[in-house]
Amino acid sequence: MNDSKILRIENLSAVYLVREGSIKAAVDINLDMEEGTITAIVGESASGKSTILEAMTRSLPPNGRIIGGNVYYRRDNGDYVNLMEIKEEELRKLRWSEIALVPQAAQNALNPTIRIFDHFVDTVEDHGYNWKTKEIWDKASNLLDMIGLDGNRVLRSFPHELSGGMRQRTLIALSLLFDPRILILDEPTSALDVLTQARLIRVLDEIHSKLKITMIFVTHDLPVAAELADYMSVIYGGNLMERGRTEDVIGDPKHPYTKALVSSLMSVVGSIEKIKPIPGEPPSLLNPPKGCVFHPRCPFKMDRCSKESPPLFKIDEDHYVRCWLYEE
Amino acid sequence: MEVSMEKGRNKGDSRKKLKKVYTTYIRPLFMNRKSLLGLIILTGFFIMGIFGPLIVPLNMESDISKRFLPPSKEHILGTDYFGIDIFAQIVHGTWSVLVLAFLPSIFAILMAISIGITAGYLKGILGRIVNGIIDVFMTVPSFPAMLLMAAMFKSVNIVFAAFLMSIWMWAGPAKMIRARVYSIRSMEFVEAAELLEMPKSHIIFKEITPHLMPYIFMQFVNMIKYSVGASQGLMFLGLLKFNPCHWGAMLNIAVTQTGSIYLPFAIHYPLSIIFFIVLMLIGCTLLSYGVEEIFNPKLRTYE
Amino acid sequence: MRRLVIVLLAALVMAGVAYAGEVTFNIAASWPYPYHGNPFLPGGVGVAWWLSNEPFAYYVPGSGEWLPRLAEEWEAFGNVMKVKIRDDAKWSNGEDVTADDIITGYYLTKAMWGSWNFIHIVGKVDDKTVLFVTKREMTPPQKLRILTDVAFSLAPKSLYGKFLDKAKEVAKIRDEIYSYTLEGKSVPDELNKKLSEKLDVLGDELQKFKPWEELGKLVCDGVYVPTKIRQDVMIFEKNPYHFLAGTTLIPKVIVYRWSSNEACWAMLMQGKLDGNHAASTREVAEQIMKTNPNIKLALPSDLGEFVVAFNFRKKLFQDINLRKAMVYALNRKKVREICYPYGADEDVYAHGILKTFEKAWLSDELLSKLTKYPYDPKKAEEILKSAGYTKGADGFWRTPDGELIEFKIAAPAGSSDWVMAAKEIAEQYKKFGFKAEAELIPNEIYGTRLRGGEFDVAIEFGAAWWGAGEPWAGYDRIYGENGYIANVTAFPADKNYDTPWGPLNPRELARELIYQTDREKAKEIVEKLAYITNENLVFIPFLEKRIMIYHNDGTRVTGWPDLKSPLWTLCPGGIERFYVYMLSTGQLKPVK
Amino acid sequence: MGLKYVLKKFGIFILFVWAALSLTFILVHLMPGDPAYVLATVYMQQWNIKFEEAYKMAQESLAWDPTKPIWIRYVEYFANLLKGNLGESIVYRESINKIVAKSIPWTIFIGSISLFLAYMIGIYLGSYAAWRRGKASDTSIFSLGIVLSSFPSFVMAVFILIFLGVKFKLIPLGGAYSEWIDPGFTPEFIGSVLYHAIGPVIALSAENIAIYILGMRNSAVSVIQEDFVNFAVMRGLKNKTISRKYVRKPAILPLITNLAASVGFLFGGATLAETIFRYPGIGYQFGTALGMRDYPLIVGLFTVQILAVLIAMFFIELIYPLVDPRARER
Repeated sequence: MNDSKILRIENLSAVYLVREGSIKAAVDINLDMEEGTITAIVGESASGKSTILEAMTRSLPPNGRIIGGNVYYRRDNGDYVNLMEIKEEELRKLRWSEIALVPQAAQNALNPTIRIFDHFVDTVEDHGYNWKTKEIWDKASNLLDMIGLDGNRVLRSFPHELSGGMRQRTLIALSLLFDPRILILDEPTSALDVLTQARLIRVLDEIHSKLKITMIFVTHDLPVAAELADYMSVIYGGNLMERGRTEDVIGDPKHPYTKALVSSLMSVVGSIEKIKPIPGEPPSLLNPPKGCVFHPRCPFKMDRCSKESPPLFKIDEDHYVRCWLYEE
Repeated sequence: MEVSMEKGRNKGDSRKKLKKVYTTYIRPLFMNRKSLLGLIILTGFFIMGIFGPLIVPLNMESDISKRFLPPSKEHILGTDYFGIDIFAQIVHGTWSVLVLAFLPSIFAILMAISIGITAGYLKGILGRIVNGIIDVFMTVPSFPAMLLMAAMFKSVNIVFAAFLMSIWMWAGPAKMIRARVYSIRSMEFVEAAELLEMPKSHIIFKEITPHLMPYIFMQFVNMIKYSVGASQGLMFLGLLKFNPCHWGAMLNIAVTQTGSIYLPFAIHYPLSIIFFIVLMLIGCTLLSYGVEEIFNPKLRTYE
Repeated sequence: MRRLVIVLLAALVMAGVAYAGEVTFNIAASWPYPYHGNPFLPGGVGVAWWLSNEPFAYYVPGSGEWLPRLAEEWEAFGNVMKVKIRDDAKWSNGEDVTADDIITGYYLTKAMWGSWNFIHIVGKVDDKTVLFVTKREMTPPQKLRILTDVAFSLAPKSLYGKFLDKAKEVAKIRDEIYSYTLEGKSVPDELNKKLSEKLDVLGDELQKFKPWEELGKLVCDGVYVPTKIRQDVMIFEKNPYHFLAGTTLIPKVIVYRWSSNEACWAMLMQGKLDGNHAASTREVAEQIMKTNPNIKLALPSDLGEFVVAFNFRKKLFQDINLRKAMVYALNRKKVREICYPYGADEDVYAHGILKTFEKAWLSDELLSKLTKYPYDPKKAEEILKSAGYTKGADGFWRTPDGELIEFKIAAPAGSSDWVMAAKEIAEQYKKFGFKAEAELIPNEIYGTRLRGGEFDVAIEFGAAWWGAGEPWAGYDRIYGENGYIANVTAFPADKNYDTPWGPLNPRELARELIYQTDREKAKEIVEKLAYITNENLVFIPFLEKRIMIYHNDGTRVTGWPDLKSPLWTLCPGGIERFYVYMLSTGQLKPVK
Repeated sequence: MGLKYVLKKFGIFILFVWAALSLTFILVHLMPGDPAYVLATVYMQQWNIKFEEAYKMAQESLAWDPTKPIWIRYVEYFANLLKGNLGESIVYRESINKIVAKSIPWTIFIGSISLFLAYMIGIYLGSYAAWRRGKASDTSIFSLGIVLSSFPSFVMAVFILIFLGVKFKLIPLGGAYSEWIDPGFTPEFIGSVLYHAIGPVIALSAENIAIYILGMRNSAVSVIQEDFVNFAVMRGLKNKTISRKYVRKPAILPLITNLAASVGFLFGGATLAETIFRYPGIGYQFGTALGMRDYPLIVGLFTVQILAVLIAMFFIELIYPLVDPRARER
């Protein structure tokens, strides 16, 4: 196997249990990434893209269940660990020190009853670093300064005293505390005004170029993805539809859904929400259409599409598509 | 033709409404383990209270030869000091226990709803005042207050006693309801209704109240639990009109008068009374927590 | 943290280990708290009444024998009685008990409580001798009153002297009022007014005086004086100056609060009490003696009977037919078996003579004259029917003018035996067809409620011969104008009733009986009163009470008299007297 | 949180005192019960005088004259209260202040202990149950809570008295400390006091424990689903830290506001528990006063209970901002 991959996700499937049944939010996802690259996972909201992140880090909410699949992560020493199988305690140690996941709902991701600084302190202590308070403070405030916040002020304040954008960035600063090898961001730019978005993107870019961190982020904002990512994966209805180098996916999209997305991308507005690229509604994940989840909306629909769901076809170096059109 | 269609639609609507009520309020009660168990227990007591006396005959004529018989076929829970069947007495007391549990709760919940909604709906100083009144009633320790009032009246009939109790039970729930009303009225549909200048009555009863139902129900169940306990206490202290079959009074006789609790061979007497008191309270508690789980999604468990 | 826990545990253990100090004698009783120590204030001095005060003598009804206490000797001739106080009688502060103290006590009790109306003059012969002069020739009950009442040692002059003058004024007014009533004249209102004014003044002054709070002690002449008073326990220590201090072997008496009978049962089982008379069911009694083998049970007559007393203020109960029906409809034996199994049956007559003394006072000839009231529902129904009562469809009786017969049976909530009696009687009457219901009233206001006439029928002591052991006590209670039952039932006692001996007035008979010194003549009067009582059903007696005296022999103390001994009859109406006698004479001694 | 805040809260506190006391006043004085009657009957028995005279005297010594217009009595009531005078007991002829002074320390003693116990145990078990949600331990703790909360405190008290006291002789049957020990700062005394407190404390805490277990469980369960807990997990924090700092701490907040309520609740329980254990606290006095229909005493003690609740509320409002930063503005 190719040792340059730092993370390999194989046939990962996860569901949410609700009274009405189970929401199939991630269906047999295959994904891997090179060390030091940036991967973007794009898709409409509620297409299950965040689920992939939570599933691969085993941090699904109480009603989330992982059906199957493996996630191999390569330690510095080169050997792989399966995140799905290692013990809780092992995983806990890995979290944040090596793999950091910044959640989407940054608004309430901070404990309202303690100061920002305490968040840093807890994290440091529980990961067994015996840094002095002074050290922690300096490191923290530097990080905050780096992402354009007044470190000393923020550290002293309580979450409810910060604006949404500030909290979001505080989280990112917090995530860089131990210079993790993989940084996972869930919708880092959502819920931010355009200016902050721009700054945040710049910041992420800087961080990446400075620290050479492997980054995975989820967004419904195609331009952002295009701007930052080296690789891109397109999610639709809980399925991974297409993945490949950003330039390939944007430049020469293969999957009908991606095509539609990209073509609409040419229009001024960037967000997928704002435009209806294709007629029809996104599928319900509770009981998804049989066969290919996209077929009800697919212009190139064939009758087999409604029967069996296509596998992921490799059409080029690191370029895969889940569509019967590309079956040799 | 036209008219009949109208009718048809209305019928359909009402049926839909009923169905909606069923699916949103009734069915969940059966789905949730706790509330279901609670319901079963309480319904059991109701059946016992209503039909029990018809099935289980009660002969209050004392018969010393039968004193303190242990549980047996003809005396399921044995007999008491007077040689009277304990189970029969408990069955015949059930109704008065239930009445003393539900009557106060009904009075109290009515007060709570009316005052709570008013407080939540009134704007400005008036609302403040009503709210203040609620807070004041909340600060008065309720059980001592009940004791005090019960002591002030020589012998109170059951309805009046229920009323006295309810005075000290409505405030807390009213507070909750008020808070709910507050949050609901800021929702779009209410604001819309207000913009459309619909009559207040419509807004309150058609728009707001339906959304209160779960909370009202929750509060109501809690009240029942409270008044079961309180009435037992009042009865035990002999502050309510003496009724030899009310469980509180029975316990008083068992413990204080005949000292059966000191007699190893008679322990079934006080214990079986206590068992029923506690069982009923457990029923209430389960139901109230079940209901809370149902209407507070955060408390749902996913098995 | 751990150390703290250890310390606490240690402390608990220390507290847990049994008390290994000097021997104590433990009983249960009640007293007002916060304690004031002034017998003339509401609540009085509580259990200290008998423990800390000496009457001139004790009288043992069972044997008719006198046990001298404060008095060395006494002689009565005509309407004079001379009482010589022991030379070594001292107050707990070391001062002598003098004639002046006795006289102070006399005036204060007379002023405040209206006692001693029959005494005309009290005189002091010398420091240790007092003369009592009555208006007429002194009757046995009066002698008994004077000799056995603690009133005279309640108020040491050193403490209460300051109230003496005012007390004398009030006493004087009371005398005037009494003389009017003696002559059967109505008392002028201004006199009553004057009385209440003066009383008011004296009362206010007295109420300000709280010796226990001001002096931190009581000055009294009893064997034991209170040294520590708490809400839950009262501790008495031997009065070193008492004339029997030498023979008293037990230095301390601990009195626990008698909060309820079942609290006493619990304490008995725990072996905490040496003497107690909490009535209980047979089962509980046996259980107590089983869990604590040292405990024995003595059952002397309480010189009192349990009755269902009618409220003659209510029209319903003024009809003799209803009252008769109520007797026949009541299975009294069963009531006894349920509420007081250790009592003696009174299930035939209602003549107001205690079962134990029935033979002694009533001839068979009279008994044959009296109507018998056995349990007989049939008869009850006949009586009602013939009197125009009707039974409704609901199974309940209606009066001739058609009202439902409905009444509450009052009982003090704290007295389990009476509560059960009320419950049982209610059930029996319900079964018969009277809409009866038990009504529990807090003990503390029971008596006052009844005197206030706020009840239908009530469980009470009917004839009670406490202290005397003679019928006059009972009939005075039933018919005398200050008799408790007379006040409760409001039975029209001051009018004539037909008897084989012609029309007779029970109130006068009762008074006559009190003044009657000749036993044979007394018997005749008693028979007349018995007849009136039985035929007119002032109340329905259902048992003669036997006090259940649990006594703990061998845990802390020993030396109780055997169960037959007449000494036990000291207990009725003041059981502490019995304890005090046993302790001060050294008969009750620590177990070696 | 400045002086201004404190003053504001204090103002509200005073307002509440006034309102709550007026409420009780109205209730008591509009009720049919006539204290003068009770006192009169007492006098009648004591001094054996005619009822009318006794009644007259009673009214005078009580200053409770039904013929007096109610607002005058109202003014007098508050005038006395301002002088710190709760009036005089009919039966004891004793200033109620004294009685309260004698009894309230005991109630505060056992009350605070049992409240503290209930709070600690309840909080701990509740959050633990929430943490191990749906597991066996959760179910058992929850059921424990349900059962405990279904035991009326007086039933509990009777149970403890019979089994711990009579059957196993583990605890004393009543009183506040052994009769042969004198109050004082000696180990014997303290030990004895603690020893005698066991029964009442258990009886009092049981129901509160249940309330806090169930309350805390619910509160914690909803906190656990907050993003910041999830995020703490993602940050790889130890469970200990999370349960302590990220679950228990925030989950306690809503319960702190309940404390005042449970103070009131405590008095209710105390009346029964103290009566059963003959514990010389305010509940016992209240119980006996009720029994003797000693109206001034009843009202006086009730007033004290209300004040206690209000004071508790006042202090909780003062300290709350210290624990919940979000409450600091305003």
